[in-house]
Amino acid sequence: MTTRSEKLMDLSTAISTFVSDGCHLSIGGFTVNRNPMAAVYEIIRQKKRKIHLYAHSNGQGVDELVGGGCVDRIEIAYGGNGRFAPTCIRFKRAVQEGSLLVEDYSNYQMTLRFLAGAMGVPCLPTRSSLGTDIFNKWGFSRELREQDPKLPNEKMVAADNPFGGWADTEKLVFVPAINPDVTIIHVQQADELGTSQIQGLPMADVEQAKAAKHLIVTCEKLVSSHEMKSQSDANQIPHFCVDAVVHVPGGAYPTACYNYYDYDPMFLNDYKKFASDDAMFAKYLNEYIHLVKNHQERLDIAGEERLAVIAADPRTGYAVNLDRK
Amino acid sequence: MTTRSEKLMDLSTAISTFVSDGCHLSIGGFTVNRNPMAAVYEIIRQKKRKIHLYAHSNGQGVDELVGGGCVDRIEIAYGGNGRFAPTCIRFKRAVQEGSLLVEDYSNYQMTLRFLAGAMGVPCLPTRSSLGTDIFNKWGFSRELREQDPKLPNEKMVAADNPFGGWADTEKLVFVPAINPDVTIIHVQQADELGTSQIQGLPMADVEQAKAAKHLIVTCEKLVSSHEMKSQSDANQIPHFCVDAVVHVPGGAYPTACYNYYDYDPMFLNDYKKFASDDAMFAKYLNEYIHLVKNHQERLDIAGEERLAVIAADPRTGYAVNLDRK
Amino acid sequence: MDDYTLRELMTIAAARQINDGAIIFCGTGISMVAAMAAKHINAPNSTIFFETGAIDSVLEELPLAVADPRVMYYTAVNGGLIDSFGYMQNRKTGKQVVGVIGAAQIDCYGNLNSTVIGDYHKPKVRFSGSGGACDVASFVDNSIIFMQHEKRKFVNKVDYLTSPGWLDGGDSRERAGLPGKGPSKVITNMAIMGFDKVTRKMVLENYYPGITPEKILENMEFEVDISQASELSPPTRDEIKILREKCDPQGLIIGR
Amino acid sequence: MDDYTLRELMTIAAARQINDGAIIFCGTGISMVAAMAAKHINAPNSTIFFETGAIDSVLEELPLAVADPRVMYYTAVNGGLIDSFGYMQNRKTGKQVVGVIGAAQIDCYGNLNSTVIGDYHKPKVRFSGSGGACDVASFVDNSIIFMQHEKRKFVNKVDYLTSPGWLDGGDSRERAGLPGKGPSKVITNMAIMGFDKVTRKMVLENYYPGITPEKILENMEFEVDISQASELSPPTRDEIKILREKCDPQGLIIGR
Repeated sequence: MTTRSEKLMDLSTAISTFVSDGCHLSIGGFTVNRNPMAAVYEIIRQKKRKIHLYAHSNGQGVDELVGGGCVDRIEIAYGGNGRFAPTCIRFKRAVQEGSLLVEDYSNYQMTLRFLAGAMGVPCLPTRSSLGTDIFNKWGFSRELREQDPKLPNEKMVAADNPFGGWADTEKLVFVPAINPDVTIIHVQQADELGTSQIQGLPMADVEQAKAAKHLIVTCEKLVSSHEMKSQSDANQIPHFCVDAVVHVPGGAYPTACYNYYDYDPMFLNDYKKFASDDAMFAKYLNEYIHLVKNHQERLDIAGEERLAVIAADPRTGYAVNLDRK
Repeated sequence: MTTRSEKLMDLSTAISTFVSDGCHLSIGGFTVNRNPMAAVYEIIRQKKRKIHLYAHSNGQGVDELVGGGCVDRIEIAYGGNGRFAPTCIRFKRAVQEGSLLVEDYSNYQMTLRFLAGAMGVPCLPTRSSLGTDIFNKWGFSRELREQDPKLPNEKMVAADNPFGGWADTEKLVFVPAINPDVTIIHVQQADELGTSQIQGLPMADVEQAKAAKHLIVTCEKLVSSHEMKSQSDANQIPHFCVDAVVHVPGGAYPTACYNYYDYDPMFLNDYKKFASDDAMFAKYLNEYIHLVKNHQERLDIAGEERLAVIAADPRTGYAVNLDRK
Repeated sequence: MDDYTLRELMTIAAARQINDGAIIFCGTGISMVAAMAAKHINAPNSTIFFETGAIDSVLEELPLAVADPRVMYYTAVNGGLIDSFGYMQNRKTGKQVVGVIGAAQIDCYGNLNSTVIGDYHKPKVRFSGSGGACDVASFVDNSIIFMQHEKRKFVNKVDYLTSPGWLDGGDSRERAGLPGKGPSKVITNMAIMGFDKVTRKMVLENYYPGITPEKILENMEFEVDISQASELSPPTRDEIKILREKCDPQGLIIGR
Repeated sequence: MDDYTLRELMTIAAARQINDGAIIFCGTGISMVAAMAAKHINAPNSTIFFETGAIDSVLEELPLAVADPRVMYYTAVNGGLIDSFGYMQNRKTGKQVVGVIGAAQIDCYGNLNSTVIGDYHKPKVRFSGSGGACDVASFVDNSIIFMQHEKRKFVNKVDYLTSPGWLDGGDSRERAGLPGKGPSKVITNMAIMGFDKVTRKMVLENYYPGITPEKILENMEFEVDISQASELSPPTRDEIKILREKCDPQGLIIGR
């Protein structure tokens, strides 16, 4: 039994407790939105290595973890960051250099895999990807799969519909469950016990959260359990799924957190420059991450003025008329 | 393309348009809560016959449809109504008399079957029911299944885990998708286009709704699309899933509708008496349903005073200190 | 403490089985009162949840069904059935769930029938059916069964096996491919029964004050080992007070 | 109407393909602008949705990614990925969905590559990967593909088949077990292409004003039938005005 005082912790403790070298890690968020960036930076700062990463279409978080040298293997559907990086730059570079092993799935398949983990079944069926290289080509060799008990022996398996042609379906693709050692998500609000509320799109964060053996939640706002329980219908994750609650305002910056702040287009354009050059990127890692103590210091680099520019409009949940060129 | 004016209709039109003799019908709600009772009464009033019914743990709605003579076959997990009827009375009688054919599944299996329908896959896997009669015994014969193309040829199928022993699982039970001809649910609020919001527990209504070929939504409150879109996070069903929107305040009565009214314990106790005697039940059907024009007249029978007693407390969503003996 | 009913004692007996911090699945009726009693008495940090999707309901008033609006108020999360059954199976919460279920018939391996008496197609009596009980009994490692102690209920063979217990005993349950373990305890209005670690047959563990092992055997079709049984300690004044005043003040389930 | 770019025309050309009342799935970039243009011009009752779970977003401002907070505001429902891909497959909405997707390479059967150029394990160029495009291309009956018309993009064989088109042509797609139909149209900065009903090979349907069929062929590795092709009508003043003023006033995607 975990009591409340054991769950509420600082980010450094949460990462050092639950994220270890070589662990299987899943991070929430999607491209420019609600990536658990404070946690990503702390993982880089703590120099975690050889991580096996899972995401569906996470952009900025994946790219920084890869760029930070933390990731050896990744299972993913999409490594891009919208208009800011149609393909994530450090990700692209690492794959082309051969330093990052990728297993490709589709977005729905990754989501089904997290859902399978959350449901406690070994796999779920779909009809996506039949006849494609996503189905036919494997990023991880059979040898690698057989060596690592955390990986299924097959990338996916096609089989006949167990009900004959029922529901106009002859063939199904089964995708294997993901059960990460730890999932990290960033949410708008949580209480000390861990009950969490995502505002706007939850994407697949809820499935990722419930699939994990351990769950770290970072939140914009730490509220009382009374307040959370007065908004039952708006909450998605109950406290018993959560191991660590960390209060990190701005914890998704430079990605967006609906109702709190927009993504920072100025920084994302800067990042594109930094990431495109090895020397500049080394400098970036040092100045923006390693020499920075915590996420508040990272926000201080952005500066109050920039944070004010990207602050969410209360009507829309994003920064209206933000210059995003 | 269905435009707004075509979707908003009265209950009588919605039922006569989408519910036909012999159709496969699914109704939402759970035991004493949010059964689409106004629609159930209208189906009885329109003397629909030979319905193939699907529910997971629907209580009052199932029992009245069965008692009303509308149902020939049912696939269900639980035919009970909490303390008011540990086993639904007309359901029990119909099964014992041999006038109702039942196919038994578990609650999770029924829910997975609706989810499979909503996801467009022929089946989903679980490990529930291995070694039980739910798995081994069939309510519908193979002949019946082969005659009706709307039914899968097997009740369920056990098979080896396609990924060997991955995720500590050797065997899986696949349960077949349900794709009802029509699903009917009752919700707290909807707009003219059909976008719907359930408050409190959605149970499996959302899966039932999305699995159907046609969907009728009855609602307590008809609100503007502007109001619905201003509460995006609270809505579950988008307009394009909906065929008919019917404004029926009190539409779940005598079952509860969270935030609006509680179940009516006095009526549910009366119903128990009516249902336990064939002559009394015939009289009940006549006086409470057939001789009543619409749901407002049914509510008039209950009377203002009783409705005031069960009105929801705004703090709790149910009637505090209601006498429920 | 003399002034208590066997129904009250059976509720308290079940509550005592629940460890603090447990995630308690409960159904309608007495199992719900037992879960509430556990939370009020010996397991304050446990969480009650329902198959309907309500997690950590405050239960200011006793719900009369798992879809009663009373389960929806002041919850941590109002989810759906898919979510609830997921919590019983996933890596993080699956092993922590305690299921509390009941039935019309039970056999010596804790297999339950909640579906029919007689032939499935021409039943003498039709019951509600499984609901979520088959799922809970399939998935969780720790389930507690409530039964009325009557000969027609403790039978050699259940007419319909709705919820899996230890199936045919020994390792038959595991061989069938079920994920969780068979039932831990059967709690009746006369006794607490457990299951032998090897044969998985029911054994008498505790008989209630005033009830003899012999009387218990008279009320069962099958024999159970009574050699290790001892008398259960009666409920304390506090336990009864909490049960009556906090869990079911109207006596809706416990009676009075 | 003379003052327009080919990028604008290609956006309008795609918008014109969308029937009123359609449920439009769109991705990032130009496909999003095309969907917005369709809704503003010829398909006011259509619904735009995103794989991220946003349904019927108002899009007061142009999102730069499908997870941009701009897609979350004033939607009918904010769901999740599981919901979104479900809408493409279920009985009620599956057949109504139009998918608008893009890629780095395309072959004559409309198979797409968004993953790598070169060998998968030692790629010359790594791209983002499928995202939801493989799923959309697998599930829906009507998909529209956006491509830049370049020889290195219209190739004899895609280096990696990320999103299924008509596979090897004929009935090969159906035989593979895929549920939806192959692509309907390929829309480029020079032309609109369709697919032969029997062979499922790409054919030229329309070339843009000022572009000859010959120029189109020069920009493709494979041959297409140009015998039935005609010139596309230029965009109207209204179409361009709406595109510039309502869909992408900052020129974030369309440029200027």
